Amino acid sequence: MEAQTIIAKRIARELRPGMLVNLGIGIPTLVANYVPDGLNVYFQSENGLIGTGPIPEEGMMHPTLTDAGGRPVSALPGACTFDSAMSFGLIRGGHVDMTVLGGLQVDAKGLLANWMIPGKMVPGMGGAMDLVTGAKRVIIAMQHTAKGKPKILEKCSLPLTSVRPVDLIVTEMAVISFPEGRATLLETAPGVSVQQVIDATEARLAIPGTIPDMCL
Amino acid sequence: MEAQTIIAKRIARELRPGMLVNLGIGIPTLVANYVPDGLNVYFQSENGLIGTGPIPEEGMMHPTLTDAGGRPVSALPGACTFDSAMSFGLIRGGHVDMTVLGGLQVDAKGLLANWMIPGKMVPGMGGAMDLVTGAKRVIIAMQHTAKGKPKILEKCSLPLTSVRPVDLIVTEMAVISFPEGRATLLETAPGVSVQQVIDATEARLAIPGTIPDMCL
Amino acid sequence: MKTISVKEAAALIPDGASLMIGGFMGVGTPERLIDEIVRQGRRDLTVIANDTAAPGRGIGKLVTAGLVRKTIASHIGLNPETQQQMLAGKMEVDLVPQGTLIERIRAGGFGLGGILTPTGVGTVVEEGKRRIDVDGKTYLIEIALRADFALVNAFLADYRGNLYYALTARNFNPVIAMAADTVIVTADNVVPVGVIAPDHVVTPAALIDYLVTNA
Amino acid sequence: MKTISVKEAAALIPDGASLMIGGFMGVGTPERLIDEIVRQGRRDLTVIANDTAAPGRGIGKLVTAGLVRKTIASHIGLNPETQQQMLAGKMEVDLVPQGTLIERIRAGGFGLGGILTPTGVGTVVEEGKRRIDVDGKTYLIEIALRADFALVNAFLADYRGNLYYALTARNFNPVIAMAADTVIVTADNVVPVGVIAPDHVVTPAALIDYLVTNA
Repeated sequence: MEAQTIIAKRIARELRPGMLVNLGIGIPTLVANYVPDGLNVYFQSENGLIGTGPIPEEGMMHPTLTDAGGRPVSALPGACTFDSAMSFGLIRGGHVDMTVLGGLQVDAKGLLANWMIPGKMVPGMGGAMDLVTGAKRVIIAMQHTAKGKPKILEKCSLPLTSVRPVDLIVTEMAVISFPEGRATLLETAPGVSVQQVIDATEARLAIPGTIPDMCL
Repeated sequence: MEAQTIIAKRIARELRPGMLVNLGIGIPTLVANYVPDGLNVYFQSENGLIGTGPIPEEGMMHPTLTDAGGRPVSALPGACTFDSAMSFGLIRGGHVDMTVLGGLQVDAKGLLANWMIPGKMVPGMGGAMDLVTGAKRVIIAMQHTAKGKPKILEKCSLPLTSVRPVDLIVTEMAVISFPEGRATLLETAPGVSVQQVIDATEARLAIPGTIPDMCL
Repeated sequence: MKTISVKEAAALIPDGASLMIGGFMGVGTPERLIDEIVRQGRRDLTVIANDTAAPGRGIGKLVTAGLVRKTIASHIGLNPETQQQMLAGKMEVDLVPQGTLIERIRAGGFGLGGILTPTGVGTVVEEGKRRIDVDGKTYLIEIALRADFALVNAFLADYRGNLYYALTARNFNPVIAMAADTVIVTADNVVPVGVIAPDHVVTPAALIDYLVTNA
Repeated sequence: MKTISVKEAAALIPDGASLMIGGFMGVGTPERLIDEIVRQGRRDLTVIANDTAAPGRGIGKLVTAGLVRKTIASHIGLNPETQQQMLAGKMEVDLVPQGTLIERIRAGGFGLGGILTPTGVGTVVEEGKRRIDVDGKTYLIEIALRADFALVNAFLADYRGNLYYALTARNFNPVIAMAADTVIVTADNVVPVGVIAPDHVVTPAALIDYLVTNA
């Protein structure tokens, strides 16, 4: 299975009925493809939509119905639209039950850096700072390493997105959470050993007695 | 002419095309009866309506269309409705071009007291504080005296509504404004002498050379 | 979102709870829910609302029944019973300018700590509050307000809980629906999903905890 | 409200003006007005908007034409030209979290001096700003933002200027329509008064200064 698929499928298992969920761009978007049958979740697009549906078929697109990247989407029955103040009221006010975002770095306490590389890439934080600060649950979907280098570090070298720690990291190798503010290995991907995760992680990981395989 | 009619008719002459106007309860409400023919003004009701129309005929009332006192009103073509946050954004944000409010006392600098008499009458300020603070132009519609005692005083004895001075007072005797922060007699009602106004006013009035009659 | 009978809905509310209640002089107030709370009886409620309506109407019924220990409102002038209970020391009343009240509730629901408003500067409203200058103008810092429950009335609710409000019955309703731990809705009409166009939904279904059935 | 041609509308905007512009990645941006501003040419504009779209689209056209001296936005990642001009020192860019940006604009339009937000606390966003504690939680004081002009796009405008927005083209439009000295609107469709139901009007006509004709 591709790394992205592993990550997206595993995160989809965190969805619960009635949740309001915000998916970032990149790998997080893929989570929508693995919603369990019959589970009603609300996907928010921060440009002003709850009830985002799949890309409409050719000829059925409308210029006023798009995702946060400006690409055409559809709306499911029961969808609703709103202005950007409401959209971020939902986000900052704790009404978004879960957000899934990409990450550049996460530190041993769960602090995230995901919005800039000084001097190189300055896209702006968009909604990321509000999402990490305000969503009830923050899940980071990312590859475990970048060009062979760990992305889960003792301390982030890049500017932080928020001082609020994330709740969960899901990579193609492992699931990591932060009970009592400490990075803790929860699950490994099928075929990945605990030692392989430790080797690919700079942050010191707490390792409980039992580490089950990811359920995909 | 009745005192209320004089006041309402004189204030109606302050209306200009396209203005957004908020009328308080009591005498101010009567201003709507004297809008010059063909003049398009927008009346806001702070419970969430622009385009308030007259009381609908029997059998045409709807429980969800009311004024700020909860009484049935109608809506004119082009009316719009909104929540209370928007309603007070219009008020506080300076989008209301003119508000007409009742007054208990106004002082020599134009400071208004109109929301409580300690120990006697504590109705709450409702929207008055926001209106006086935020509207572009504040006009006070009130009787010149109460039980023979002046209401335009050197200094208010009642709690102030705002530290922002009002722009104009219209009574059944006179029109008073506050150029350079000083109560100034602009007009007298037909048949009322300057001396009568001075006698009925505690605040020292600046008296320009010419005092025309109110145009009604 | 769960559907629930009006009896069950009222039973969710314990003595001492804080309630944000929609409505402006009773217009847009969840009247059936108010009636049931009065029927079941409660003690020491805190009511946060624009006003206390009038005796026999909306929030006025809670006041008459003596269920309210504290009211945070902008106007109580049309309910003499509220004023009597306040002057008799039976009810604490915190009077807040209407624009400040709705912004404080909005801040509570939108994850803001509060707002800076010019309203009330230099008046008795300022007492006990922090002032702050921005670009040479003075503002009061007015802090966010939340409640245990929001009691919301809508004109239309769809099966999932998407809400549409009619005319001046909108008022505080969509704002309080953001600002409470538990949101209970009564609707004048319950309609199938999709009847309310996406652009016309004012309160998204995801905010609603309980929709009271019309049975 | 006055009706005006797109040429006249663009001519209202002087060199050095600050413009709030509706749209999210170009969706809901008054494209005809942008095209005319580019055609007429302007210097040293300040643009306040969610993003700078992409080259050839919406605000991206102003960037490509070199008309923008300063941008206040939450995201410029999809317009490499904005990033190039920023890194080359040709354009000043102030990056603001999206939720903070929209609340600052709203505050400007709603007569608030600013808002207290937890977003950005402890990050580079905090630099130069006041912090304040409320009930033990730390917030940044983010101050109100206004502009000389709001350039708004609506799906429907009636003859008086009441506006209705479609789907995700709403975004920043109704908020900026409150926050500028002069509000100029382009509408996809101009319709008779009354076509937009009172509950569906999002921006009241009284806020609009100029409606661009479709001629």
